[in-house]
Amino acid sequence: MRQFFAWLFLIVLMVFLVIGGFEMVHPFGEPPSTMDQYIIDNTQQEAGSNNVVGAVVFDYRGFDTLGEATVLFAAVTGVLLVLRAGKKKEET
Amino acid sequence: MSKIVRTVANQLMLFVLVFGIYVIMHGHVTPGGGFQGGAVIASGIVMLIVAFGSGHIKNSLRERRLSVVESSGALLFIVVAFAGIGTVFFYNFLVGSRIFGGIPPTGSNPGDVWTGGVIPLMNLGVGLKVIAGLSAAVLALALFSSGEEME
Amino acid sequence: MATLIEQSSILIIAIPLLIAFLTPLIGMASKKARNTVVIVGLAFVAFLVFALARDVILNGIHIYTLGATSSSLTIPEGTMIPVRIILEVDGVSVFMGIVVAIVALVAVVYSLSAMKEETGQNRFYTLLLLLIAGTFGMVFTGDLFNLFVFLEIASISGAALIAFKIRFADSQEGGFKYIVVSAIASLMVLFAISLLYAQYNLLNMGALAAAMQYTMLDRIALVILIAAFAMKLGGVPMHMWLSDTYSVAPASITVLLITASQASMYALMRICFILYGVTLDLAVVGWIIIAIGILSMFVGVTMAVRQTDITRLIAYNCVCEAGFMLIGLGVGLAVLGDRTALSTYGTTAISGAFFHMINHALFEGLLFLVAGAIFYRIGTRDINRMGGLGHTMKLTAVFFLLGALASSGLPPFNGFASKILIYESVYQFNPILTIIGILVSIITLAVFVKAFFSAFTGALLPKYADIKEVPKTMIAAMTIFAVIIIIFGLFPGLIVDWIVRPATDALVDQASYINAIMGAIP
Amino acid sequence: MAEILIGNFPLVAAVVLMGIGLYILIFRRNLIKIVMGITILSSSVNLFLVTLGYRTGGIAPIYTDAPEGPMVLPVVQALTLTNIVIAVATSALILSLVIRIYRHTGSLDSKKSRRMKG
Repeated sequence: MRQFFAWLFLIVLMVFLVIGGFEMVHPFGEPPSTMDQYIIDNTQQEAGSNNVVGAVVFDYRGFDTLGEATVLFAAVTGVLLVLRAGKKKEET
Repeated sequence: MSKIVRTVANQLMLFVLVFGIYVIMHGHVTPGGGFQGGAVIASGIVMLIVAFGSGHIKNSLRERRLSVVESSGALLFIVVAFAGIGTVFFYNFLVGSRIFGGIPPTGSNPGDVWTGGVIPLMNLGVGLKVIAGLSAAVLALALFSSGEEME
Repeated sequence: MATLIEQSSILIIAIPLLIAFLTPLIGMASKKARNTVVIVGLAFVAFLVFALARDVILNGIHIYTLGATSSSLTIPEGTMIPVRIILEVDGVSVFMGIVVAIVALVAVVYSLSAMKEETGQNRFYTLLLLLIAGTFGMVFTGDLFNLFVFLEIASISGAALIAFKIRFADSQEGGFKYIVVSAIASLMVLFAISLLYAQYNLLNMGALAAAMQYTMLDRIALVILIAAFAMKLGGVPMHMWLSDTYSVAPASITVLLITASQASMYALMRICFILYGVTLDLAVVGWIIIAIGILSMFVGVTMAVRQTDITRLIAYNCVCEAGFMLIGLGVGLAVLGDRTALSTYGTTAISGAFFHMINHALFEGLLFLVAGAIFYRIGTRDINRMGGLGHTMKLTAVFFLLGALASSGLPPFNGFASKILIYESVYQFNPILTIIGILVSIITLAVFVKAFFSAFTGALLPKYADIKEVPKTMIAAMTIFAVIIIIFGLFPGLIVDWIVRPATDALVDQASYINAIMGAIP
Repeated sequence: MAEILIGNFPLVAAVVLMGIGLYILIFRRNLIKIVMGITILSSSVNLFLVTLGYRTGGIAPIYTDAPEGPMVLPVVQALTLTNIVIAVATSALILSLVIRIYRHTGSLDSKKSRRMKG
C-alpha cells in the first residue's frame, strides 16, 4: 500500500513537472536575459576580468562564493569531527 | 600498490601540481578558477593516497598542517573581501591599481594575467582551501576505513 | 557609529565567519584564548544586532549592496534591475536577528562547561559559529540564491554538530537524518529558485516580487518552496526527523537548531508574504499553512504523551508549538488581501505568531538546556529512571517548571502572552481553531506535569544521592533564559510595541520592501 | 508532443534524472544508495540550471580569444558551480556519518541500523 502511494506520488510529480516545465519555461535557447546581458557587457570594465563566470563567481556574486567556501569548510570540519578518535573508549 | 604504480604516481604528481596551479592562477583569464584547480591538485593527492596507502601519506601530510592551510586559505579569501569594506564589503578595490589592476580591452582579446583585481587573490585563497580541505576529508575517510585514525 | 551601523548588516554575518576561520588556529595555541575570542566576538555581534534593530525600527529598511561602489546603489546605471547580491534588513529580519543573537550567546555560555570533557572542541566551536553565521545569513539576505547557500551552511554545520557525541550511535543516526532531510529540502528550494530564474532572469526577492506574474510555473515553485521549508521547520507530515535529531544533539546545539528551524519559518513567511504577496490565491495558501499548523499541533501533542525520553518529549512539544505559529501566520496570510479584516484581527494574529516565535525559542531552549543538564549529571534521558532529582538539583527543577508552565501558556509567563494574542485573533477568523489551540495547551500542561513529577519529585533514588547541581556557567545560561521569560511574561506590552509590532508591519508591507530595492520605479 | 520532447531534450534529461533520484530516495533502504540518490538529484538540478542559460549558437562566456557569437548566460553557470561544491561537501559529510553508523551497527540497511522510532 505504501509502495503504491509512493509510486503514485512519484508519477504525479513527474507529470506535473514535465507539463508545467515544458509548457511554461521559455523556449530552449532563448532565455530572458536582462541581468545576464548587463553582466556580459560590463564585466571587463567593472571587474577587469576576461572570464565572465569567474567575475560572477568572485565579484558580482562573491558573497555566494564566500558561503560556498564556508560550506566546504564546514563539511571538512564536520568530517574530521565525526571521524575523530575519541579519547574515551566507545561504550555502545 | 606495486613499485611501478608508485613511481609513475610520483612523476605524475609534478604535472598535476603544475596544471593545478595554472588553472588556479589563470582563473580570471581562461576557464577554471580556485575550485577547479584545487580539485585537480586534491585529486593528485588522492592518487598518491591510492598508490602509497593512507598510512604512509599520513606521515607527510599531517592533519594539523592541513587544517592550518585550509584556515589560511579561507582567511585570505575573507580578508580580501573585508579589505574592500572602506567602500563596500566585497568591493573589487584592486581594479585600476598596481596589483592585478589591468583592465582588458573590451571585446575579444588575447588575455592578460595582470588583470582582474581581487579575483586572482580570491582564486588563490579558495584554491589553497580546496586543496587542503578535500585532501583532509579524503585522507580522514581513507584512514578511518582502513582502521587507523587521525590524530 | 553611523558607519558602524551602515556596515553592521554585513558585519553581523562576516564576523562569525571570520572567527570561525580563525578558531582552529587560535585553538591550537590556547583553549582559553579561543573561548574568549568566541564569547567576545558573539557579544559584539549581539551588540551590532541591537544597534541595527534600533536603527531599522526608527529609520526603516536597511539596504546593503555587496561589491557595488556604494552600499545603497541597488540598481547599477544602464539597467533597471538589481545585479549584485543585496542584504535587505527590515523589521522581520531584525526581529529574527535578535532571537538568534540571544540564543547564540546563551548556547555558547552553556557549552563552555558542558563540553569541557569532550574531544574535538576546536572543531565544535568552529561549527557552532558557522551555524550561527548561517542562521544570521538566512534572515538578513534579500537574495534567493544567497538564502539557499546560507540554508546549506546552517544544515551542514548543524548535522555535523548533531553527530558530535561519537560514542553514541544515536547521534550519528540523528545527524544522518538531518543532513538527508536538509539536502532534499535545499535541492527543492534550488529547483524552485531556478524555475523563478527561468521566467524573470532575477534572483533578488524585491525585484522578483515586483515582476511576479503568478503564472502556472510560479505556482509550482510556490508549492515546492512551501513543501521544502515546511520540511525544514518540522511541520507535520514532514516532522519525523525532528524528534530524532533534537533528542540526540548536545543541548546547546539543539537550542540553536530551534532558531535554525525558525529561520526556515522566516523564509516561508518571506516567500508567502513578500515574494508572492497579494498576487497569491490568499485563502487557499493561508488554509494550507493553517492545515499544516493544526496537524502539527495534534500530532505533536499526542506523540508527546507517549514519550518516556525527556528530550523526545520536548522535541514533540516543539512540533506542537510550531503549529501555533503556523496558525497565526496562516490566518494573517488568509486575510492579507482584505484590509478591514487585516487591521481588525489579521495583524494581531501575525503579531501573536511572532511573539510566540521568540517565546518558543526561549522556553523550549530552557527546557532543552534543563534536559541537557540532567543528562550531564545522571547520564540518562529516560524519565522512568529518574526520581527525586529536585532534592539535589533545586535550581534545575525550578527552571524546568518555569519552562513547562510557559510552554503550556499559563499566566504570568510569556507563553500565555503570545498564545492569548493568537487565540483572540484566530477566534474572529474561525472559532474552531481557537478551541483546538486551548485543548492542545491543556494536554501540553498535563504532559509536562507528569514529566516533572516523575523526574524531580518523590523520594531521592539512592543511586543519585551524591548528584550535585550542574556547573555555574550552565546555571548562568539557564538563568538568562529564565529571566527573559519572566520579563517577557510581566511586560508583554512593551515587547510587542518595541520589536513585534515593527516586524508585523514590515511583513504585511510588501510595497516598501520592493521600493527599497527598486527605488522610485513603480 | 514529439517536437516538444526533442526541442527540450536537456529538460527531459533533467526531469528523468530527478525521477531516478527521487525513486532511489523513496524506495531504497541502503544508506550508500541514499547518498547516491541525493547526488543524482543534485545533478539533475545542475543540468536544469545550465540548460536554462543556453542560447542557440552561444559560446562560453570568456572573452579571451572569443569567437563571434552570443554568449550563454554566466549567472546560472556560477550558481551551478556553487551547487556542485555544495553537493560534494554534503556527500562527504553524509559518507563519514554512514561509515560511523556502519561501525556502530554493522549494517548499511536503514531498517536494521535504525534505533530510534516514533
